[in-house]
Amino acid sequence: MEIKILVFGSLVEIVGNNFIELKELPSQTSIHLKDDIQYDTNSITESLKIKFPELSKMKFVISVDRNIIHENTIIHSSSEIAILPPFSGG
Amino acid sequence: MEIKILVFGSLVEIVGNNFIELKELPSQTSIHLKDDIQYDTNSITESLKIKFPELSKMKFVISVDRNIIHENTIIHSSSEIAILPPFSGG
Amino acid sequence: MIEKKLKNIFLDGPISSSFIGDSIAKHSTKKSIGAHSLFLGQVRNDIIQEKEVLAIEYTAYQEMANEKMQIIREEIFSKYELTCMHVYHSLGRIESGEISLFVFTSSPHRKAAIDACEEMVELIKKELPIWGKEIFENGYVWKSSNENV
Amino acid sequence: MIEKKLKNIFLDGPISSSFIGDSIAKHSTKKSIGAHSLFLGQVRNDIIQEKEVLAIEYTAYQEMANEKMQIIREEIFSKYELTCMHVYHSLGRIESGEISLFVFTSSPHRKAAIDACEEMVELIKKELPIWGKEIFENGYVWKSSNENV
Repeated sequence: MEIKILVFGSLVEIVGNNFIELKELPSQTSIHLKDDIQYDTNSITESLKIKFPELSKMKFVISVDRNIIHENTIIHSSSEIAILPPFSGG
Repeated sequence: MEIKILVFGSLVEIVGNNFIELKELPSQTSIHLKDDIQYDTNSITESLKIKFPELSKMKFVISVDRNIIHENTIIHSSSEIAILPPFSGG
Repeated sequence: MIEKKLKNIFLDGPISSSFIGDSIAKHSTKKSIGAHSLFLGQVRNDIIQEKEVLAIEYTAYQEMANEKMQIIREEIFSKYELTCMHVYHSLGRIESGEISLFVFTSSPHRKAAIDACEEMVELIKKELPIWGKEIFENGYVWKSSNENV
Repeated sequence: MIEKKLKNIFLDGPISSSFIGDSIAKHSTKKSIGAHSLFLGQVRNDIIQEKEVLAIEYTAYQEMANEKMQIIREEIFSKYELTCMHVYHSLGRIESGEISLFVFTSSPHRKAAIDACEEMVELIKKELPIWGKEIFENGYVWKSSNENV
Protein backbone atom coordinates (compact mmCIF):
# COMPACT_ATOMS: atom_id res chain seq x y z
CA MET A 1 0.00 0.00 0.00
CA GLU A 2 1.34 3.38 -1.01
CA ILE A 3 0.33 6.19 1.26
CA LYS A 4 -0.01 9.80 0.22
CA ILE A 5 0.36 12.37 2.95
CA LEU A 6 -0.66 16.01 2.50
CA VAL A 7 1.78 18.53 3.93
CA PHE A 8 0.94 22.06 5.14
CA GLY A 9 2.43 25.28 6.47
CA SER A 10 6.08 25.37 7.46
CA LEU A 11 6.33 21.59 7.01
CA VAL A 12 6.21 22.10 3.24
CA GLU A 13 9.68 23.60 3.42
CA ILE A 14 11.12 20.65 5.30
CA VAL A 15 9.55 18.11 3.00
CA GLY A 16 10.18 20.19 -0.13
CA ASN A 17 6.69 19.52 -1.43
CA ASN A 18 3.04 19.75 -0.39
CA PHE A 19 2.67 15.97 -0.31
CA ILE A 20 4.71 12.86 0.47
CA GLU A 21 4.34 9.39 -0.96
CA LEU A 22 5.38 6.72 1.52
CA LYS A 23 6.09 3.31 0.09
CA GLU A 24 7.94 1.59 2.87
CA LEU A 25 6.73 1.65 6.40
CA PRO A 26 8.44 0.09 9.41
CA SER A 27 7.35 -3.52 9.14
CA GLN A 28 6.85 -4.12 12.84
CA THR A 29 3.94 -1.68 12.88
CA SER A 30 2.09 -3.13 9.94
CA ILE A 31 -0.76 -5.53 10.50
CA HIS A 32 -1.73 -8.22 8.00
CA LEU A 33 -5.49 -8.17 7.77
CA LYS A 34 -7.36 -10.10 5.09
CA ASP A 35 -5.68 -9.34 1.79
CA ASP A 36 -4.68 -5.82 2.67
CA ILE A 37 -1.86 -4.52 4.78
CA GLN A 38 -3.04 -1.89 7.18
CA TYR A 39 -0.89 0.77 8.76
CA ASP A 40 -1.48 3.02 11.67
CA THR A 41 -0.76 6.68 12.33
CA ASN A 42 2.13 5.94 14.70
CA SER A 43 3.95 3.98 12.01
CA ILE A 44 3.42 6.82 9.54
CA THR A 45 4.80 9.40 11.94
CA GLU A 46 7.77 7.14 12.57
CA SER A 47 8.45 6.69 8.87
CA LEU A 48 8.19 10.41 8.22
CA LYS A 49 10.73 11.20 10.91
CA ILE A 50 13.13 8.67 9.44
CA LYS A 51 12.68 10.04 5.93
CA PHE A 52 12.79 13.72 7.04
CA PRO A 53 14.89 13.91 10.23
CA GLU A 54 14.17 17.62 10.63
CA LEU A 55 10.50 16.78 11.29
CA SER A 56 11.57 15.44 14.71
CA LYS A 57 12.28 19.03 15.76
CA MET A 58 8.90 20.28 14.53
CA LYS A 59 5.62 20.39 16.34
CA PHE A 60 2.87 18.88 14.23
CA VAL A 61 -0.24 16.70 14.36
CA ILE A 62 -1.51 14.10 11.97
CA SER A 63 -5.03 14.12 10.58
CA VAL A 64 -6.96 11.24 9.05
CA ASP A 65 -9.95 12.07 6.89
CA ARG A 66 -9.77 15.68 8.07
CA ASN A 67 -9.88 14.86 11.77
CA ILE A 68 -6.93 15.38 14.04
CA ILE A 69 -5.74 12.09 15.54
CA HIS A 70 -5.02 11.99 19.25
CA GLU A 71 -4.49 8.23 19.65
CA ASN A 72 -2.88 5.73 17.37
CA THR A 73 -5.36 4.98 14.59
CA ILE A 74 -5.54 2.36 11.84
CA ILE A 75 -5.59 3.89 8.40
CA HIS A 76 -7.08 2.56 5.20
CA SER A 77 -5.94 2.90 1.63
CA SER A 78 -8.70 5.43 1.03
CA SER A 79 -7.84 7.54 4.07
CA GLU A 80 -6.86 11.16 3.51
CA ILE A 81 -3.80 11.74 5.67
CA ALA A 82 -2.13 15.05 6.42
CA ILE A 83 0.50 16.53 8.70
CA LEU A 84 -0.29 19.93 10.19
CA PRO A 85 1.93 22.34 12.11
CA PRO A 86 0.27 24.57 14.79
CA PHE A 87 -2.40 26.82 13.27
CA SER A 88 -1.84 30.54 12.81
CA GLY A 89 -4.85 31.80 10.88
CA GLY A 90 -6.79 34.98 11.55
CA MET B 1 -35.46 84.78 38.35
CA GLU B 2 -37.20 82.99 35.53
CA ILE B 3 -36.03 79.45 34.98
CA LYS B 4 -36.13 77.63 31.67
CA ILE B 5 -36.22 73.86 31.84
CA LEU B 6 -35.54 71.66 28.83
CA VAL B 7 -37.90 68.69 28.47
CA PHE B 8 -37.11 65.37 26.72
CA GLY B 9 -38.59 62.06 25.64
CA SER B 10 -42.02 61.07 26.88
CA LEU B 11 -42.08 64.06 29.24
CA VAL B 12 -42.61 66.34 26.24
CA GLU B 13 -46.11 64.90 25.92
CA ILE B 14 -46.99 65.61 29.53
CA VAL B 15 -45.65 69.13 29.42
CA GLY B 16 -46.93 69.78 25.91
CA ASN B 17 -43.68 71.40 24.87
CA ASN B 18 -39.93 70.75 24.82
CA PHE B 19 -39.28 73.41 27.45
CA ILE B 20 -40.95 74.95 30.51
CA GLU B 21 -40.57 78.46 31.86
CA LEU B 22 -41.00 78.58 35.62
CA LYS B 23 -41.69 81.98 37.10
CA GLU B 24 -42.93 81.18 40.57
CA LEU B 25 -41.16 78.74 42.79
CA PRO B 26 -42.24 77.66 46.27
CA SER B 27 -40.96 80.51 48.43
CA GLN B 28 -39.82 78.37 51.33
CA THR B 29 -37.11 76.82 49.19
CA SER B 30 -35.72 80.06 47.83
CA ILE B 31 -32.68 81.59 49.40
CA HIS B 32 -31.98 85.32 49.33
CA LEU B 33 -28.32 85.68 48.53
CA LYS B 34 -26.80 89.05 47.65
CA ASP B 35 -29.07 90.65 45.07
CA ASP B 36 -30.10 87.41 43.46
CA ILE B 37 -32.59 84.81 44.55
CA GLN B 38 -31.20 81.31 44.21
CA TYR B 39 -33.22 78.18 43.78
CA ASP B 40 -32.32 74.55 44.13
CA THR B 41 -33.16 71.44 42.17
CA ASN B 42 -35.57 70.12 44.81
CA SER B 43 -37.67 73.29 44.60
CA ILE B 44 -37.76 73.02 40.82
CA THR B 45 -38.90 69.40 40.93
CA GLU B 46 -41.55 70.38 43.45
CA SER B 47 -42.81 73.25 41.30
CA LEU B 48 -42.92 71.08 38.22
CA LYS B 49 -45.03 68.46 39.95
CA ILE B 50 -47.45 71.15 41.10
CA LYS B 51 -47.68 72.62 37.60
CA PHE B 52 -47.87 69.22 35.85
CA PRO B 53 -49.43 66.73 38.29
CA GLU B 54 -48.90 63.84 35.86
CA LEU B 55 -45.13 64.20 36.30
CA SER B 56 -45.52 62.71 39.80
CA LYS B 57 -46.31 59.39 38.13
CA MET B 58 -43.29 59.58 35.85
CA LYS B 59 -39.76 58.45 36.46
CA PHE B 60 -37.29 61.19 35.60
CA VAL B 61 -34.06 62.83 36.69
CA ILE B 62 -33.01 66.46 36.62
CA SER B 63 -29.77 67.64 35.04
CA VAL B 64 -27.93 70.88 35.67
CA ASP B 65 -25.40 71.99 33.08
CA ARG B 66 -25.66 68.58 31.43
CA ASN B 67 -24.85 66.59 34.56
CA ILE B 68 -27.43 64.44 36.28
CA ILE B 69 -28.12 65.67 39.80
CA HIS B 70 -28.22 63.11 42.60
CA GLU B 71 -28.40 65.49 45.58
CA ASN B 72 -30.19 68.76 45.98
CA THR B 73 -28.13 71.40 44.16
CA ILE B 74 -28.23 75.18 44.05
CA ILE B 75 -28.87 76.50 40.59
CA HIS B 76 -27.83 79.77 39.03
CA SER B 77 -29.55 81.95 36.49
CA SER B 78 -27.11 80.74 33.85
CA SER B 79 -27.63 77.04 34.65
CA GLU B 80 -28.93 74.79 31.87
CA ILE B 81 -31.63 72.68 33.48
CA ALA B 82 -33.38 69.68 31.98
CA ILE B 83 -35.70 66.86 32.98
CA LEU B 84 -34.92 63.46 31.51
CA PRO B 85 -36.96 60.24 31.54
CA PRO B 86 -35.04 56.90 31.58
CA PHE B 87 -32.82 56.53 28.50
CA SER B 88 -33.71 54.17 25.68
CA GLY B 89 -31.15 54.80 22.96
CA GLY B 90 -29.37 52.22 20.86
CA MET C 1 -13.56 70.67 31.55
CA ILE C 2 -14.96 70.14 28.11
CA GLU C 3 -12.52 69.94 25.28
CA LYS C 4 -13.03 72.54 22.62
CA LYS C 5 -13.54 70.11 19.78
CA LEU C 6 -16.44 67.97 20.83
CA LYS C 7 -17.27 65.16 18.44
CA ASN C 8 -20.88 64.90 17.34
CA ILE C 9 -22.09 61.30 17.43
CA PHE C 10 -25.48 62.06 15.88
CA LEU C 11 -26.52 61.46 12.29
CA ASP C 12 -29.91 62.36 10.85
CA GLY C 13 -31.57 59.23 9.56
CA PRO C 14 -30.30 55.66 9.31
CA ILE C 15 -26.64 54.64 9.20
CA SER C 16 -26.04 53.23 5.72
CA SER C 17 -23.97 50.15 4.98
CA SER C 18 -21.82 52.23 2.64
CA PHE C 19 -21.09 54.68 5.47
CA ILE C 20 -19.92 51.70 7.55
CA GLY C 21 -17.89 50.33 4.63
CA ASP C 22 -16.22 53.72 4.08
CA SER C 23 -15.49 53.96 7.79
CA ILE C 24 -13.74 50.57 7.67
CA ALA C 25 -11.79 51.55 4.53
CA LYS C 26 -10.33 54.62 6.25
CA HIS C 27 -8.45 52.36 8.65
CA SER C 28 -6.31 50.63 6.03
CA THR C 29 -3.63 53.30 6.46
CA LYS C 30 -3.40 52.59 10.20
CA LYS C 31 -1.12 49.60 9.91
CA SER C 32 -0.60 49.03 13.61
CA ILE C 33 -4.22 47.86 13.82
CA GLY C 34 -4.68 44.11 14.05
CA ALA C 35 -8.34 43.91 15.04
CA HIS C 36 -11.56 45.83 14.54
CA SER C 37 -14.73 45.18 16.51
CA LEU C 38 -17.99 46.63 15.22
CA PHE C 39 -21.40 46.68 16.81
CA LEU C 40 -24.48 47.63 14.79
CA GLY C 41 -27.88 48.19 16.33
CA GLN C 42 -30.66 47.45 13.84
CA VAL C 43 -34.30 48.45 14.38
CA ARG C 44 -36.25 45.26 15.08
CA ASN C 45 -39.87 44.75 14.03
CA ASP C 46 -40.95 43.67 17.49
CA ILE C 47 -44.56 42.81 18.12
CA ILE C 48 -45.88 44.86 21.06
CA GLN C 49 -49.45 44.20 22.14
CA GLU C 50 -50.14 42.55 18.80
CA LYS C 51 -48.83 45.53 16.85
CA GLU C 52 -45.71 45.46 14.70
CA VAL C 53 -43.01 48.07 15.24
CA LEU C 54 -42.53 49.74 11.85
CA ALA C 55 -39.86 52.20 12.92
CA ILE C 56 -38.22 53.87 15.90
CA GLU C 57 -38.08 57.63 16.15
CA TYR C 58 -35.05 58.79 18.10
CA THR C 59 -34.59 62.06 19.92
CA ALA C 60 -31.71 63.09 22.18
CA TYR C 61 -30.39 65.77 24.48
CA GLN C 62 -27.59 66.12 21.98
CA GLU C 63 -25.30 68.55 23.81
CA MET C 64 -25.37 66.45 26.97
CA ALA C 65 -24.95 63.19 25.03
CA ASN C 66 -21.91 64.50 23.17
CA GLU C 67 -20.31 65.80 26.35
CA LYS C 68 -20.98 62.54 28.18
CA MET C 69 -19.64 60.62 25.19
CA GLN C 70 -16.40 62.58 25.39
CA ILE C 71 -15.97 61.53 29.03
CA ILE C 72 -16.78 57.89 28.26
CA ARG C 73 -14.37 57.98 25.31
CA GLU C 74 -11.53 59.12 27.55
CA GLU C 75 -12.34 56.44 30.14
CA ILE C 76 -12.34 53.71 27.50
CA PHE C 77 -9.08 54.93 25.95
CA SER C 78 -7.40 54.90 29.34
CA LYS C 79 -8.72 51.40 30.08
CA TYR C 80 -8.01 49.65 26.77
CA GLU C 81 -5.14 49.76 24.28
CA LEU C 82 -7.11 51.28 21.43
CA THR C 83 -5.89 52.80 18.18
CA CYS C 84 -9.22 54.50 17.54
CA MET C 85 -12.90 54.48 18.31
CA HIS C 86 -15.96 55.80 16.50
CA VAL C 87 -19.56 56.03 17.64
CA TYR C 88 -22.60 57.11 15.64
CA HIS C 89 -26.25 57.20 16.67
CA SER C 90 -29.20 58.04 14.46
CA LEU C 91 -31.81 60.70 15.11
CA GLY C 92 -35.27 60.81 13.57
CA ARG C 93 -37.37 58.01 12.15
CA ILE C 94 -35.44 54.79 11.46
CA GLU C 95 -37.39 52.02 9.73
CA SER C 96 -37.16 48.42 10.91
CA GLY C 97 -34.21 46.72 9.20
CA GLU C 98 -32.23 49.97 9.22
CA ILE C 99 -29.22 50.65 11.43
CA SER C 100 -29.40 53.25 14.21
CA LEU C 101 -26.23 52.60 16.24
CA PHE C 102 -22.67 52.01 15.04
CA VAL C 103 -19.80 51.43 17.47
CA PHE C 104 -16.35 50.79 16.00
CA THR C 105 -13.19 50.07 18.01
CA SER C 106 -9.74 49.23 16.65
CA SER C 107 -6.65 47.96 18.42
CA PRO C 108 -3.40 46.15 17.71
CA HIS C 109 -4.95 43.16 19.53
CA ARG C 110 -8.35 41.57 19.36
CA LYS C 111 -9.15 41.36 23.05
CA ALA C 112 -8.88 45.13 23.58
CA ALA C 113 -10.99 45.87 20.49
CA ILE C 114 -13.70 43.36 21.40
CA ASP C 115 -13.92 44.24 25.10
CA ALA C 116 -13.90 47.99 24.47
CA CYS C 117 -16.64 47.70 21.85
CA GLU C 118 -18.87 45.66 24.13
CA GLU C 119 -18.34 48.03 27.06
CA MET C 120 -19.05 51.04 24.82
CA VAL C 121 -22.38 49.59 23.71
CA GLU C 122 -23.44 49.11 27.33
CA LEU C 123 -22.32 52.61 28.31
CA ILE C 124 -24.07 54.22 25.34
CA LYS C 125 -27.33 52.52 26.28
CA LYS C 126 -27.06 53.35 29.98
CA GLU C 127 -25.44 56.78 30.00
CA LEU C 128 -26.50 58.71 26.92
CA PRO C 129 -29.70 60.79 27.01
CA ILE C 130 -31.36 59.32 23.93
CA TRP C 131 -34.98 58.21 23.63
CA GLY C 132 -36.74 55.94 21.18
CA LYS C 133 -40.40 55.94 20.27
CA GLU C 134 -41.65 52.71 18.71
CA ILE C 135 -44.00 53.54 15.85
CA PHE C 136 -46.89 51.28 14.81
CA GLU C 137 -49.14 51.70 11.84
CA ASN C 138 -51.55 53.43 14.20
CA GLY C 139 -49.96 54.93 17.27
CA TYR C 140 -46.73 54.42 19.16
CA VAL C 141 -45.19 53.54 22.52
CA TRP C 142 -42.09 54.96 24.15
CA LYS C 143 -39.32 52.37 24.00
CA SER C 144 -38.72 50.72 27.35
CA SER C 145 -35.83 51.93 29.42
CA ASN C 146 -32.33 50.51 29.11
CA GLU C 147 -31.86 50.67 32.87
CA ASN C 148 -32.44 47.01 33.56
CA VAL C 149 -31.33 45.60 30.23
CA MET D 1 -21.73 13.34 8.83
CA ILE D 2 -20.90 16.20 6.54
CA GLU D 3 -23.79 18.14 5.09
CA LYS D 4 -23.95 18.13 1.35
CA LYS D 5 -23.77 21.88 0.94
CA LEU D 6 -20.57 22.87 2.66
CA LYS D 7 -19.95 26.59 2.81
CA ASN D 8 -16.56 27.80 1.63
CA ILE D 9 -15.13 30.39 3.99
CA PHE D 10 -12.09 31.17 1.82
CA LEU D 11 -11.62 34.16 -0.43
CA ASP D 12 -8.59 34.77 -2.61
CA GLY D 13 -6.97 38.02 -1.60
CA PRO D 14 -8.01 40.64 0.94
CA ILE D 15 -11.56 41.19 2.18
CA SER D 16 -12.64 44.58 0.84
CA SER D 17 -14.59 47.15 2.83
CA SER D 18 -17.24 47.16 0.09
CA PHE D 19 -17.65 43.39 0.48
CA ILE D 20 -18.26 43.98 4.20
CA GLY D 21 -20.65 46.86 3.46
CA ASP D 22 -22.60 44.71 1.00
CA SER D 23 -22.73 41.90 3.53
CA ILE D 24 -24.25 44.28 6.10
CA ALA D 25 -26.75 45.64 3.56
CA LYS D 26 -28.12 42.15 2.84
CA HIS D 27 -29.42 41.95 6.41
CA SER D 28 -31.84 44.87 6.15
CA THR D 29 -34.58 42.49 5.04
CA LYS D 30 -34.15 40.37 8.18
CA LYS D 31 -36.22 42.56 10.44
CA SER D 32 -36.09 40.33 13.50
CA ILE D 33 -32.41 41.25 13.86
CA GLY D 34 -31.67 43.80 16.56
CA ALA D 35 -27.88 43.50 16.79
CA HIS D 36 -24.93 42.70 14.57
CA SER D 37 -21.44 42.02 15.86
CA LEU D 38 -18.54 42.10 13.40
CA PHE D 39 -14.92 41.19 13.91
CA LEU D 40 -12.30 42.14 11.33
CA GLY D 41 -8.73 40.89 11.45
CA GLN D 42 -6.36 43.35 9.77
CA VAL D 43 -2.77 42.52 8.85
CA ARG D 44 -0.51 44.44 11.23
CA ASN D 45 2.90 45.79 10.26
CA ASP D 46 4.62 44.21 13.25
CA ILE D 47 8.33 44.66 13.68
CA ILE D 48 9.98 41.23 14.08
CA GLN D 49 13.72 41.21 14.71
CA GLU D 50 13.94 44.78 13.41
CA LYS D 51 12.14 43.89 10.19
CA GLU D 52 8.69 45.23 9.24
CA VAL D 53 5.97 42.80 8.26
CA LEU D 54 4.81 43.95 4.81
CA ALA D 55 2.21 41.27 4.29
CA ILE D 56 1.00 37.88 5.46
CA GLU D 57 0.66 35.02 3.03
CA TYR D 58 -2.08 32.62 4.08
CA THR D 59 -2.45 28.98 3.13
CA ALA D 60 -4.98 26.46 4.46
CA TYR D 61 -6.07 22.87 4.41
CA GLN D 62 -9.28 24.14 2.86
CA GLU D 63 -11.38 20.99 2.85
CA MET D 64 -10.65 20.30 6.51
CA ALA D 65 -11.17 23.94 7.50
CA ASN D 66 -14.56 24.09 5.78
CA GLU D 67 -15.69 20.82 7.36
CA LYS D 68 -14.51 21.92 10.80
CA MET D 69 -16.20 25.29 10.28
CA GLN D 70 -19.47 23.53 9.59
CA ILE D 71 -19.24 21.70 12.92
CA ILE D 72 -18.32 24.90 14.79
CA ARG D 73 -21.19 26.72 13.08
CA GLU D 74 -23.68 24.14 14.31
CA GLU D 75 -22.28 24.29 17.85
CA ILE D 76 -22.54 28.09 17.92
CA PHE D 77 -26.08 28.07 16.53
CA SER D 78 -27.16 25.61 19.19
CA LYS D 79 -25.52 27.67 21.93
CA TYR D 80 -26.65 31.19 20.96
CA GLU D 81 -29.90 32.65 19.63
CA LEU D 82 -28.53 33.70 16.26
CA THR D 83 -30.36 34.80 13.14
CA CYS D 84 -27.33 34.29 10.97
CA MET D 85 -23.57 34.01 10.91
CA HIS D 86 -20.94 34.55 8.22
CA VAL D 87 -17.22 33.81 8.26
CA TYR D 88 -14.63 34.67 5.61
CA HIS D 89 -10.88 34.13 5.64
CA SER D 90 -8.40 35.29 3.04
CA LEU D 91 -5.90 33.12 1.19
CA GLY D 92 -2.77 34.35 -0.55
CA ARG D 93 -0.75 37.48 0.10
CA ILE D 94 -2.54 40.12 2.18
CA GLU D 95 -0.73 43.44 2.60
CA SER D 96 -0.51 45.16 5.99
CA GLY D 97 -3.59 47.35 6.47
CA GLU D 98 -5.75 44.89 4.54
CA ILE D 99 -8.38 42.66 6.10
CA SER D 100 -7.93 38.88 6.18
CA LEU D 101 -10.67 37.71 8.58
CA PHE D 102 -14.34 38.72 8.75
CA VAL D 103 -16.72 37.23 11.31
CA PHE D 104 -20.31 38.48 11.31
CA THR D 105 -23.04 37.38 13.74
CA SER D 106 -26.59 38.69 13.95
CA SER D 107 -29.26 38.15 16.58
CA PRO D 108 -32.44 39.70 17.89
CA HIS D 109 -30.42 40.68 20.99
CA ARG D 110 -26.98 42.15 21.42
CA LYS D 111 -25.59 39.76 24.00
CA ALA D 112 -26.00 36.70 21.78
CA ALA D 113 -24.50 38.47 18.75
CA ILE D 114 -21.50 39.81 20.71
CA ASP D 115 -20.74 36.62 22.63
CA ALA D 116 -21.12 34.38 19.57
CA CYS D 117 -18.85 36.61 17.50
CA GLU D 118 -16.13 36.62 20.14
CA GLU D 119 -16.33 32.85 20.60
CA MET D 120 -16.21 32.32 16.83
CA VAL D 121 -13.01 34.36 16.51
CA GLU D 122 -11.34 32.25 19.19
CA LEU D 123 -12.52 28.99 17.60
CA ILE D 124 -11.39 30.05 14.13
CA LYS D 125 -7.91 30.83 15.42
CA LYS D 126 -7.61 27.64 17.46
CA GLU D 127 -9.44 25.06 15.35
CA LEU D 128 -9.03 25.92 11.68
CA PRO D 129 -6.00 24.59 9.77
CA ILE D 130 -4.78 27.91 8.39
CA TRP D 131 -1.18 29.16 8.35
CA GLY D 132 0.29 32.61 7.95
CA LYS D 133 3.74 33.51 6.70
CA GLU D 134 4.91 36.98 7.66
CA ILE D 135 6.69 38.56 4.70
CA PHE D 136 9.49 41.10 5.08
CA GLU D 137 11.20 43.04 2.32
CA ASN D 138 13.85 40.34 2.37
CA GLY D 139 12.72 37.02 3.72
CA TYR D 140 9.86 35.84 5.93
CA VAL D 141 8.97 34.00 9.14
CA TRP D 142 6.10 31.63 9.80
CA LYS D 143 3.51 33.38 11.96
CA SER D 144 3.60 32.17 15.54
CA SER D 145 1.03 29.66 16.62
CA ASN D 146 -2.39 30.64 17.98
CA GLU D 147 -2.22 27.86 20.56
CA ASN D 148 -1.32 30.01 23.51
CA VAL D 149 -2.85 33.29 22.39
